[in-house]
Amino acid sequence: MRKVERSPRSILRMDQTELSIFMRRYGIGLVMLGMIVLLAVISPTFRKPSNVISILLQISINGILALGMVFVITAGGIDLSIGSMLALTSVIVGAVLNSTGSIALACILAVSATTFFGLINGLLVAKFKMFPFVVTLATQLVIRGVAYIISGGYSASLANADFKNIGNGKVFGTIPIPVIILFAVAILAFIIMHWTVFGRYIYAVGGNINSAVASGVNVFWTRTFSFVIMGFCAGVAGVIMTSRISAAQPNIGVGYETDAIAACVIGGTSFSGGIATIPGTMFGIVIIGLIYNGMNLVGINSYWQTITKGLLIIGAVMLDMFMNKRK
Amino acid sequence: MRKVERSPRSILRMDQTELSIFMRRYGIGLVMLGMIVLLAVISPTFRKPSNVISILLQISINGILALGMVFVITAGGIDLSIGSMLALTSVIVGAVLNSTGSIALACILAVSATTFFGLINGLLVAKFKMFPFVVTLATQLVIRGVAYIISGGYSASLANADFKNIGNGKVFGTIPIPVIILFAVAILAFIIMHWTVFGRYIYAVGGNINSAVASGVNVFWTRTFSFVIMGFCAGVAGVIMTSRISAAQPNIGVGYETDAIAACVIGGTSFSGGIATIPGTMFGIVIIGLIYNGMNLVGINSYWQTITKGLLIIGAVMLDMFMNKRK
Amino acid sequence: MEQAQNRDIILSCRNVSKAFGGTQALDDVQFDIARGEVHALLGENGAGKSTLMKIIIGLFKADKGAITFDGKPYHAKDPSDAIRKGISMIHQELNPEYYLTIAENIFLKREDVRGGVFLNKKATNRKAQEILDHLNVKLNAKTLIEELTLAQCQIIEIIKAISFDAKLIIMDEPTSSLDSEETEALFNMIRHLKSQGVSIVYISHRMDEIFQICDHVSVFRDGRFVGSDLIENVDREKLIAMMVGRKVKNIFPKTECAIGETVLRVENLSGKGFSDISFEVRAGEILGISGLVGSGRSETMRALIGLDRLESGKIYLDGQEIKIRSVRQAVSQGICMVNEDRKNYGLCLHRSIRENVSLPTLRVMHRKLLINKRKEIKDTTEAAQSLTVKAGSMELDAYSLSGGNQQKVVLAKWLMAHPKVLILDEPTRGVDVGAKSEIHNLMGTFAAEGMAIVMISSELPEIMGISDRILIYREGRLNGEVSRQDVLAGRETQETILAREF
Amino acid sequence: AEDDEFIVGYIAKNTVDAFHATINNAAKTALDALVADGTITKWNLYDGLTDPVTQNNLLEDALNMGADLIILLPAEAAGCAPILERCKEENIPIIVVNSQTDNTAELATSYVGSDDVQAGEMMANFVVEQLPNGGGYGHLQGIIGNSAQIQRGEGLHNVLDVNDKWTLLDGCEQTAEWQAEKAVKFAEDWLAKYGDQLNAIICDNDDMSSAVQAAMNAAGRSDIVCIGVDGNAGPLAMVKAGELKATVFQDGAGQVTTAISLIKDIKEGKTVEKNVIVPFVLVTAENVDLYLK
Ligand SMILES: Nc1ncnc2c1ncn2[C@@H]1O[C@H](COP(=O)(O)OP(=O)(O)OP(=O)(O)O)[C@@H](O)[C@H]1O
Ligand SMILES: Nc1ncnc2c1ncn2[C@@H]1O[C@H](COP(=O)(O)OP(=O)(O)OP(=O)(O)O)[C@@H](O)[C@H]1O
Ligand SMILES: [Mg+2]
Ligand SMILES: [Mg+2]
Repeated sequence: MRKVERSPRSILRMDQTELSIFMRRYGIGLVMLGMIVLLAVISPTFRKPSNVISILLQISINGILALGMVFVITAGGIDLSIGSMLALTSVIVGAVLNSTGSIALACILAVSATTFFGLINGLLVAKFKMFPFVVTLATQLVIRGVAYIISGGYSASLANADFKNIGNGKVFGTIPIPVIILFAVAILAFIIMHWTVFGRYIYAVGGNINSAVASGVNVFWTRTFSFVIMGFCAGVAGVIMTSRISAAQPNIGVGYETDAIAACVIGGTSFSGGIATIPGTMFGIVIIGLIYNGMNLVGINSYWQTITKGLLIIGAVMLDMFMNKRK
Repeated sequence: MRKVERSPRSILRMDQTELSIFMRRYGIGLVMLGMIVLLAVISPTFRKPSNVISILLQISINGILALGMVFVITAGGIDLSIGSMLALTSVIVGAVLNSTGSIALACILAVSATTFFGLINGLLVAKFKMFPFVVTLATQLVIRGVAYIISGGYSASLANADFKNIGNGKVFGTIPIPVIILFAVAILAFIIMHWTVFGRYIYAVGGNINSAVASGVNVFWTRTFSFVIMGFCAGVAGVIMTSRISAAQPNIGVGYETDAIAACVIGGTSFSGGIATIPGTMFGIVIIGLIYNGMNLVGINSYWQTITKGLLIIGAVMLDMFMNKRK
Repeated sequence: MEQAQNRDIILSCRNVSKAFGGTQALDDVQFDIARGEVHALLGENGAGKSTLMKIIIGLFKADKGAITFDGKPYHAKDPSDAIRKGISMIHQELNPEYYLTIAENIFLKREDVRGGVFLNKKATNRKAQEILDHLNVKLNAKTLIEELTLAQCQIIEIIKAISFDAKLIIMDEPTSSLDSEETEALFNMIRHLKSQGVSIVYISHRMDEIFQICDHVSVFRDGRFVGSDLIENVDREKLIAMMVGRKVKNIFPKTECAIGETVLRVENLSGKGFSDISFEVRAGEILGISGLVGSGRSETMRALIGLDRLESGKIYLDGQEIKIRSVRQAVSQGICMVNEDRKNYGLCLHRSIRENVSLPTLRVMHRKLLINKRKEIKDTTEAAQSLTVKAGSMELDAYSLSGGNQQKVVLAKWLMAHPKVLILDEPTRGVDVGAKSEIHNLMGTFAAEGMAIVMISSELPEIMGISDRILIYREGRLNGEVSRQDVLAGRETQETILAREF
Repeated sequence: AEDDEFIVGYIAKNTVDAFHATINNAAKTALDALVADGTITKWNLYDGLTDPVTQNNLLEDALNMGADLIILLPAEAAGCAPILERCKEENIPIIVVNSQTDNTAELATSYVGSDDVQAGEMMANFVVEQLPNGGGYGHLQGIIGNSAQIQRGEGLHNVLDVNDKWTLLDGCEQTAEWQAEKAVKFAEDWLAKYGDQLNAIICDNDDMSSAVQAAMNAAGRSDIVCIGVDGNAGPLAMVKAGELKATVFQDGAGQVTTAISLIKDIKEGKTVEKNVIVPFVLVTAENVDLYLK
């Protein structure tokens, strides 16, 4: 058995199997490149640096959510409660910021709260072996309810300029802070998923839970932690979102799980668990961003936008499938 | 070896295994009875015949959806597109009724349209082996888009009195027509699921798809048809819904999949497929109806209603799990 | 080898080829089987036996080649097509519908119907019960498959395949989870079928069975047809030579080595399916555990390593009492187990060989947070090589390997852990003779290094060939112990051991 | 209800939008006062979840619980019409608040609300005043099919379609479903595409307009005029801080309090005014203090 090399330079020298493994993992990247080229050709605006920045800014919230989601799905779960977690973050940030004025405290409390609910999701799934879909369908309601109760149903405006900066500020005058956060989360996710023992356990648990148990993997904590990571990511995304809209609202975030899940799936994450890559997920995130941006630039009517997005999700998954001849 | 009897009278004479199988299939019925007794004790309004009728009326739409959903889930799928299908039915009925005045034509066309989209869902799932969650997440968008395009985004009032009768009329002056339709669909579903060869194949495909293939079951058509049935049910539910609100609206139906899925799950349908009963599903439907009705009768604040609903879903599933000691 | 003359050929495969990606699973193979014949198909793991059978049954499509059945050109679109045309198959990997009853499983797709669509459950149950009773299987047709044991599931699969009234039945390792009594029952069924002119393709890695039941034998090697002959014309050695392409002298090689101190001692273990089990195993010793399927051997070991719940009993490692609550604790104390059920408890089929092999030892090998990938690749590759896993790359999914090679991957992952005590549950189930003796050799090597080995096996010759001591299980309790001296001296034979298992 | 009881069923549109939270809270105060002074025995709140079918169902619950009068905040103009018919059947008075159903004029005991067409016109007029030279604008809609979305759009087009100086930029009329974050995404894409050609963004509510304005300000384009309807706390604070030029205040609390003040007369069988219009108010830096709580 030979050593399998993965450095980019060696792609051309790969043999059949290696190439097919590579394509299977990262083939969707080609779809992304294709979309970028296509858009760049048909829309001059698309090529503007400012547009590139704004795409990145737009994908940052969904991107962070998708990066959390990929852990959950890979470990064999699904989390439908993230939309509610965004709302919870928002109202907690609002309540704490408006009463204490401390940004750090507000963010820490908010992220802790979503992480806590992630833990609850995880415990219900891992301890009681309930279906993740059902658990998070239910906790989604609970979390949303808590958000309403905290806020009393009202939205609060957040006048704190420093806080606004989290979502709207720029580093070096060009790169928005949310984009920096997205990349930081992505790098962290990459390291955890691909380089650590925990990441390997995530794959093992999602791939075959019995085999993982019999191999001495702590399945309980691995599953639980995947939800905790999701909760944490939802908190971070929620802080950015709250800052971007400069308001604490209990009714935001509805439907955000859809795009996060779509990004994972387009990026080659298998719904049955055990198969995913962080770069693939990033490609999926960018593709979703390109769909939205591209349709706005090309000026597609909003009814058709909805339809196009649906068709593109199916198309991307199918293309990915044909490219890999995956069953 | 004795014959296993299932008539209620024989429950007391069942041996251990038979009892456990019975409990496993219908134990959730006890939960339902418990809720009914509890509500009857604490709320005098609950005991009124008119309230009973109105609970039945309220569950009819969700009930028909859940009865379709149970086929899909048992065959190992899930359908998130039913909310959009309701909207599609509504606008098609509106368009046809307002232009031709023919109720029959309107209903037939609308139900055909959702059945057709059910077929599309089924083909994508069965033919291309795509994940049902992803497929219907995508077609949901497409169907909603089509509904908007047909309606141009406007809602239309439907003045046709005969049509209104479908959702609001009563048989013998007491039983609402939607309730009659619900029971008809339930009986049909019961026969298909428990008495026909096709129903057996649904269980087989959801239980172990490889085994079904190896036994020569036409897995392709079985899976496809489960979605077709769902599409049909969504169409029927959509017609009732349109009639009840006497309006064609492209924006209705959002989130209706949640309650339908919840009803199935509470009713003991396994998310991994292969396990479900129609009576169980009906119990689930009634339980969901009782949750809504009960909370309104008891006067629970609507934020707490959301939370309670979430907790009750988790509770019901857990109770069902403990009762059956199912893994 | 010469072809036997004048056979009434019912199925004939000519020049069939099939490739999966880079692997040529079948390369221009021939295969003929006559009417009323029990035809053994032999070959090492990955030789392509199951692949050819799956082509015949319609699960795979051949790349090229022609098949004739009953004198007519034959092609099956899918299994139901094959069944219609008169061919049914018992699959190598168990495939029941867990949530259906026995009757429903047997008659899936052949239900009794009224009016074309409505199930006649009574008739189906009655027919199923008749079949069960007729075959002397003591089960209620209305029992859910979920409640059956592995062996019972396998029996139902066999019954199902037989009940199709097929002209040709393919049996792909039907006895891999059956004990000798059940195997004998299967052979009776086979003899009965044969008398009715039914042809049977019989695939097995158990040589004894081949000589017991088969009339004719064909051998594949590396996807190629090697030869075919009447069973009378061949002997064990010749067949093995054909399969592996060389001579294997001793099929159960035993490395003699010094036996040291007691490593593991258990006292009065009880749990679901076993009770009051006490034994000890020493460094350098191979302790064989024999018993009928379902006698509780696996259950004991599963509980011992923390996979199932242990109700009571004490475990001593190197003289010290230890508590094991999870597999993780067992592994970190140096007790590892190769599970008998590799598909469910052995492998993540959709992850690479490398990841599968390194999984149990990751935490220990890479003490830091991050995985040292270079070390991982090196170690896993070495482990795989030492077991001669046949794979194009360590990065391939475990899914793409043949059954036997998958078993080697499972072994590799536990050998990497260098445990003090290695428990092997049916380590050579579905493994070809060549690999079998490699595995036995390795067990010897590890024993020589001072490892204590516990091996459960349902194959008596194997157990008797390589164990230093043999424990005999009967209905969840120990029923005697046999030493190697007794076996070598002929004081104990297969018969005497079996007698204590019933 | 029993003869000596008088029960009010209050069917809210929802309890989650900030605007409706304000209305519901004002309703609570007013209705609790009526309970306290003995005009009514009790009242129940039903959450319509912004779904006409649910509201229809809730009416049945309310009737079962003995409601003698219904207050309805309809989720949909067409879909909620049957509620009024049902009340007519049961001979129970119904006050429609905030937005009309298709049959409000014939069947409602009274309607108290505002005219959303007027709101659309006010927004358009404000933009025309602020930027007399005209330019290009975009329009971010609510969920398609909501009566507020339809009527505000109608008012907007009434003014701007006949104004030669203003053009709706191609592709710039999209639904952000009342959601701020979605609105911002559209606005940023439009800005990238049209740059200086984009001068104003009109939104169907001010959750969207305030978030869009914040994004435009962050992009260095505070000259773009963003305006929306409602007068929620956040946008008002931004007006106060000078970050948002204006918002159109809809006096939801005023609407519902007015409606509740009619209950006494209805109970006593007096005729009440059929149509009470509470006007919209343009809130700018000058008058914002009046509306800030
Ligand atoms: N679905 C598949 N995808 C890829 N390769 C496969 C597939 N099925 C079989 N193979 C490969 O084809 C070859 C033949 O496998 P097959 O299962 O026919 O072997 P076998 O003779 O039945 O072995 P065993 O005795 O271990 O069951 C092996 O190299 C195997 O890895
Ligand atoms: N994965 C499984 N699925 C279903 N039944 C199983 C499984 N594993 C074990 N069993 C059954 O549980 C019972 C307990 O037997 P256990 O496996 O301990 O027996 P054993 O003596 O080890 O026999 P075997 O030869 O099957 O390993 C057996 O009847 C066995 O068939
Ligand atoms: Mg095989
Ligand atoms: Mg065993």
